[in-house]
Amino acid sequence: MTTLAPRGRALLASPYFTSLVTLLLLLVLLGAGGVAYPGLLAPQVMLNLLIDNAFLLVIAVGMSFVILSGGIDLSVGSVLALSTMVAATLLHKWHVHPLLVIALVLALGAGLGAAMGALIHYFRLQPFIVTLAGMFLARGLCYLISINSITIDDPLFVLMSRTQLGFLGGYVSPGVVVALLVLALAIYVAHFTAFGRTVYAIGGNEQSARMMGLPVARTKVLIYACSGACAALAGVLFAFYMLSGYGLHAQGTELDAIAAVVIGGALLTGGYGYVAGALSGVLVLGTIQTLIAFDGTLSSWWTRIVIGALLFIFCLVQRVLAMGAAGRTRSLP
Amino acid sequence: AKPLVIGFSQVGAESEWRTANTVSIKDAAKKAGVTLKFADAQQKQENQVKAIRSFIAQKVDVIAFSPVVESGWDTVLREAKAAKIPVILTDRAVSVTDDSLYVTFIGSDFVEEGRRAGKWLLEHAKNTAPDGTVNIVELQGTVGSAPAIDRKKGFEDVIAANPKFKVIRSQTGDFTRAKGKEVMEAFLKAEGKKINVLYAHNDDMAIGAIQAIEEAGLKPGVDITIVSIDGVKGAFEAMIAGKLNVTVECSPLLGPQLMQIAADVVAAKPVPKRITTQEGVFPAEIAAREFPNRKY
Amino acid sequence: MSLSLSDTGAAPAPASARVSLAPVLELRGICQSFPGVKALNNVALRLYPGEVHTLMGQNGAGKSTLIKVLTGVYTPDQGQILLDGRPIRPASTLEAQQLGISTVYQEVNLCPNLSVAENIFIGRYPRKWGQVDWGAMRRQAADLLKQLQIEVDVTAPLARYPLAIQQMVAISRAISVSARVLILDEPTSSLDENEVDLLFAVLRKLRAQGMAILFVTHFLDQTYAISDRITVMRNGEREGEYTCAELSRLALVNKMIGAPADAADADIVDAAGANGGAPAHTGGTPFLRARGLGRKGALAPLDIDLRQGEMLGLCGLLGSGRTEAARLLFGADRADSGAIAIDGTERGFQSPRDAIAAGVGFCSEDRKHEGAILELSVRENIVLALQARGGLLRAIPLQRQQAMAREYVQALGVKTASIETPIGMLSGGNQQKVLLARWLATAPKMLILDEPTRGIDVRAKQEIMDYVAALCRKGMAILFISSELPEVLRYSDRVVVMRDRKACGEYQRGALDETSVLQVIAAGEHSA
Amino acid sequence: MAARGPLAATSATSAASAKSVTSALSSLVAIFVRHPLARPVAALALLLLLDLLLVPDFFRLTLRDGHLYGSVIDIVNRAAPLMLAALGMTLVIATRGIDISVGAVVAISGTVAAMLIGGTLTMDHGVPRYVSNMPMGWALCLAMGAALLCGAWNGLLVAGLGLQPIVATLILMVAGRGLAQLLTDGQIVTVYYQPFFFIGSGYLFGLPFALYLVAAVFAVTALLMRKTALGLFIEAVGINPVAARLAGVRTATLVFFAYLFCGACAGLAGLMISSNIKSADANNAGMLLELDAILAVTLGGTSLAGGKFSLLGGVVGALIIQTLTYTIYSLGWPPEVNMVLKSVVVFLVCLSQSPESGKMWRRLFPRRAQGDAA
Ligand SMILES: Nc1ncnc2c1ncn2[C@@H]1O[C@H](COP(=O)(O)OP(=O)(O)OP(=O)(O)O)[C@@H](O)[C@H]1O
Ligand SMILES: Nc1ncnc2c1ncn2[C@@H]1O[C@H](COP(=O)(O)OP(=O)(O)OP(=O)(O)O)[C@@H](O)[C@H]1O
Ligand SMILES: [Mg+2]
Ligand SMILES: [Mg+2]
Repeated sequence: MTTLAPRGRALLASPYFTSLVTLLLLLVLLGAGGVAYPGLLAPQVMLNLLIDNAFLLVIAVGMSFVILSGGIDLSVGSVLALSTMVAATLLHKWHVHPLLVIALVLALGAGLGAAMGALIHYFRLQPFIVTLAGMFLARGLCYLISINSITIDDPLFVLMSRTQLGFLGGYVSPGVVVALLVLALAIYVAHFTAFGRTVYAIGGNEQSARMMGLPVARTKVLIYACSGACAALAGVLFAFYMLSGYGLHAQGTELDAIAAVVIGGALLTGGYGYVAGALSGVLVLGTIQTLIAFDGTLSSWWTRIVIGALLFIFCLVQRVLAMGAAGRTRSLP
Repeated sequence: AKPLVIGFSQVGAESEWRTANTVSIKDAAKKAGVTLKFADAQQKQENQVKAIRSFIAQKVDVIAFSPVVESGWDTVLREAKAAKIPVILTDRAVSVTDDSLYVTFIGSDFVEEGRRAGKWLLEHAKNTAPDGTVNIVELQGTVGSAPAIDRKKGFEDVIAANPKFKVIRSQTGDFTRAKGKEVMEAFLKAEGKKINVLYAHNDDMAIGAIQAIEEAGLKPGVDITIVSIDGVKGAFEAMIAGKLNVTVECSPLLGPQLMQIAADVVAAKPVPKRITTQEGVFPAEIAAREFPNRKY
Repeated sequence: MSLSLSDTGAAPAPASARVSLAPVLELRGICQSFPGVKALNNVALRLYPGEVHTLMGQNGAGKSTLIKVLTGVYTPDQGQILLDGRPIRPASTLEAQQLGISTVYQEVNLCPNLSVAENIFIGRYPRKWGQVDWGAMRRQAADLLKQLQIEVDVTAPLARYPLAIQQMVAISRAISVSARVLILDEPTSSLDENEVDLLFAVLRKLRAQGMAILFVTHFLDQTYAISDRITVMRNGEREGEYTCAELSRLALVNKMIGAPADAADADIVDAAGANGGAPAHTGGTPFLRARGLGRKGALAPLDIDLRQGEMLGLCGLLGSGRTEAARLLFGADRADSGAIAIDGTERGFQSPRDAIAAGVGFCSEDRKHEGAILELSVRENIVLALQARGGLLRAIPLQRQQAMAREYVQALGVKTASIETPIGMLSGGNQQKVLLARWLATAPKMLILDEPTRGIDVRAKQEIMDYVAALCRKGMAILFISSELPEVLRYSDRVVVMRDRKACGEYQRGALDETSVLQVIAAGEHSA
Repeated sequence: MAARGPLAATSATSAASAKSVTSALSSLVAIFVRHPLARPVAALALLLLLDLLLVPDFFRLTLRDGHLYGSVIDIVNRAAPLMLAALGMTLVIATRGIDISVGAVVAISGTVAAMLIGGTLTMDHGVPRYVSNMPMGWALCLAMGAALLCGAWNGLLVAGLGLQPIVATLILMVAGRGLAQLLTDGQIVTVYYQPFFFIGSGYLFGLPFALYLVAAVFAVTALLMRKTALGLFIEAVGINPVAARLAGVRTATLVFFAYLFCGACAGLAGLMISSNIKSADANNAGMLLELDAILAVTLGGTSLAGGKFSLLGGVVGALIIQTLTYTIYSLGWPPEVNMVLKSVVVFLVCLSQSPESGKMWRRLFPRRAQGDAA
């Protein structure tokens, strides 16, 4: 069992393997869906999966770092909403240049994240609570700005919203490109930079990381700043996507992001998993939703039940396969 | 002929009202022989956009949806237009730059509902308390949601006409009974007997508040006049028991109308841009008579 | 009592001819207190370049605390740290490292999820174009470990390897830094002699290069084998500083325990002394009989018999499979072949609970991860196993818990502020004693002791082993694993030698001595 | 220090005794300050003090129809479900877990109870008449059974299958509310059966009955922790599961029961909520209760990393949250500021509990701290 792993040995094979299993299961899921609902495997439907979840992917990438370091960030959904709100207000009311707006919003997200990171590290507060309060704060600030939704009509944003980049017989939105770039950058950072490796070390054992002389304080603050910046960037993508700022945007997205990262093979206790897993996790969640939309006969409650059931089956198969793999290589409880 | 295929994206199942709305649409589709693709968005706009994209990919004949929010629909509606799929809005409007992105909007007008509630109150007060000041407490819906904003606005517009009407407390009850009761308790403790009128943005909050009023030893509907919106069954029961004074109807039964319009749109018949549902105001006096007719 | 000495803060000049320079590192009047404990009181220390300086003292004397103060883990209440004569105040281990102080702490502080190579190089990667050069890192790590004759897959996660290997990795990490001061806090506590020799060879090389090395150990042999000077600590104070030559073993022990020069019995220092004199047990049905117990990739099928009142030693080199055998016997890992019989009836141990129910106890070698429950008090740690066996509902009354805890604290000489102190606040050796107490409290019929005296000071070690031997004579069966070969040979009635994860010979007491064991291991065959 | 003034003046002997009194007092104060519950309780006291100043008649209690009536009663009454949820959550958190399905379980148990007790309003010649479906005892048992089933399911996923607690309970969080809605067809089930209302809004000896329920659950749990080894085992499992298992603790069983208990608490909370509003709202009942429960547990000083826990802390945390909510309602501020206010208070309470902030304070104002010490 993950939380009760003896000697840490059981986990050995699992992270790498879990990621593979996720990918495999995703393909199975899509295959089964394709058989059941013709048209599901159409190229544009697959690309829609990316278009619709680009913002979630960006958030999940930021969340990956947080989770890899053994923390959690519940504020991402509301930071996203806050950035759409701030962007919309700046554009609509103050007519600030859109590029400046984007820069400001990113700085705001990173700043909020860094502040939470600093609280978590320097005051030894629990990430869950700090980011939960951060979630209330960001959402609350949205309402203070305005309780209405604000339309964005800035030409650049509209352009980004309308542009369709041809790809594989379909098209993707600029948001997808941004999200994939962010993912690629994150993979590089996680595996080839000192910062990335320190994140893993902190997740493995924070005290050890400190004793080994790693810059724990700086890294932890940076991790949450990154997550905040990713949430803000996701907000920008969301603004491209929706062309509006609204305090009720992206409610519950933090759970989606956490679920995506965990399904992608990361351990919430930190230290194990891959940033790339975020993509597979996001795609799994997106596929489940697409399947349900294609089915089109489920009532609201059946939708929930089916999502829950699919999640369960997914986790179950993942777990059983991973357990089998771990059993083959090393000892288990 | 091939049956008509409608893709419908519902907000969610957050209230009885919404459920009644869903049932009405499903039933009407069945009756009209329409194939309905139903998608529940669980209160998230991004889910609705996803659903609409998947409807476009599935090449449905008509797309209909109750938008979670007003803004943010330009892009996806443009895609629908490019795919030559007509779009019908139900229940809530959208604000888009280009009106041709949707064919028509069927639904109630939240601001109007607020106004009606206000008007009824002004009339009522004329008879019962012709000259005293009227202290109103307000139970708002979820902060930021369209019905909450509009119902507040409509109501305020109307009562502004009479300076004796004052909203002394206004707090959100999240459209739920539990919250409505909790907030009302606090109002009662803070303002006590000063409260003359309760205006609740939906029936559920009003029902919760009625319990709080009773527990405080006051008589709901008598000591405190209660005005609410929606007209669900529970509200009628409360009115029959004399605990609620009036409910402004906000009809969820849009199904038959939607199917009719969808058929017209596909048949290229002209349809009006705005179709307001027929809605009434039900004061307590006619509740018992009206009760057997209620469907939700 | 030694106030006058430490008050001056001046240590006697280094005796070794090689070290005549100014000290690299000097501590003056260091005080450090924790709630309820004054861990360090006015301690001074001098460390010269090109020397190995050993810090000795009983468990809880304050050695580790001194090292933590020195490396920025704690900020001292009072006192000065001078590096090259300039006062420094490292606020973190990172700063200490940047100042050229490289440390291996008592508890292995590495990241279990990272690969072996990364654990050595994290924080100072070999780089190519500004990015981590994984290939170079792997090669360098493998080279480094080869120096210490450890052949492990450096790309495998650290958690896969037993504690001893982790210890070696930590040492490799520390010595691969080109630091000026190297601090090793009980690095040899879980190493066997072979490894210790290799480590010492490396240390000598570093010493020749002028590195200043501060070394903590409880092994007298090791102290005399490597150190130039010794600082003795007692009860948080510096007892004195001596050159190796001027201090006999006996005198050293006496200084540590604070007894007059002739008090200690010579037995303590004489590691090869006679055993307790109990007759070897033979005949009768064994209490435990394991046949063909094995697990793929961990242990080749193994037969073990253990009688009541018998102490069976397992010896072998690092990774020879002793711990694996113990874990299988206890049900901590599941065996995939073989059978275990207790008192003649077959028992399948699916989990530790089964073993405990059958009267078996197991004191693990990895106290940080598998033993101590750091935030629980000494009392709670002691009663845990007994309570778990008794079941949830039959709670041991508090009075009895306290009485029991007090009894063992006294019997094993645990140095703790009170029995309600969280065990994490105890020194390493004292934690080990508490864990031993946990199992003794269950009054088991059979006890598996995997490196039970790890990190325990010389005197306490003898006391504990005598205590255990006495229990054994009273009828307890004991499986004894230790990397300290003399200890195993001295106390065991029978010895099983292991190599390459299988047993390669079984000998009665007296049939073996150290050299012959090493020969057996080298030969890898049954020679008897 | 406070005791110094009046006592010291009298005579030499009394000065000596005063000294001992002072030292005894200051050591008492020290014990109190160091007690893990001191800070949460202080935070609660501070909030109440604010209320005393800002909200008129806040502490006024009146006797009405033989029961106490007033803001404070409202707060504890309203906090009752949250306190229950926090009690369950405390144990789950102590085992290093988390349960985010609490809200869904609340919806399920409330719905089951309401549907089974149910009752419909029928019009007999214009006279309303209430009919109930099933004996209430049975209905309540079945509702609790459903909640226990939910808890067992979570426990099975976490302890049996080894899924990570947050995903394992996410499954029920998503599906559970759906199940409740499925039962009711998305409608709010109104209950017309007087005895049922007693659970959530009845009064016993002048106090809300819900409070007695919470007190009973608390007492039983606390007693279990005291009189059995449960507390020791749970903490051991939370701090170091590997070591606990090697010491012979049934880790998996323990974790399973923690989730079961959490399910039961949530179920009871669900009964309370649905009884209080005389209906079951599958759509909204217990919405976000899990977050509040987790918040309550942490505000009470229990670490989410598992291990040491305080049952009373969770209760105090729940009271802090409810007092804060109530304060916001009573102050008459617009709902838009609610969340910002809540977040600020949470930040402040957390900061006040962090030992680091004490150090930082001393570093910032070293003079004053020294003066205090002297
Ligand atoms: N963090 C802490 N909190 C409270 N007391 C502590 C803490 N660390 C150490 N101590 C106490 O300080 C004293 C010295 O401990 P230290 O770890 O330095 O001993 P040591 O000489 O290294 O012993 P050992 O040989 O057993 O490792 C002990 O009594 C211990 O209980
Ligand atoms: N020198 C080594 N080279 C490679 N692997 C090793 C070495 N030493 C130990 N191992 C690892 O140790 C495992 C066996 O460890 P086990 O803990 O059973 O040995 P042990 O005899 O108890 O050693 P220790 O004295 O270190 O506890 C093997 O599976 C192997 O992975
Ligand atoms: Mg030590
Ligand atoms: Mg071993």
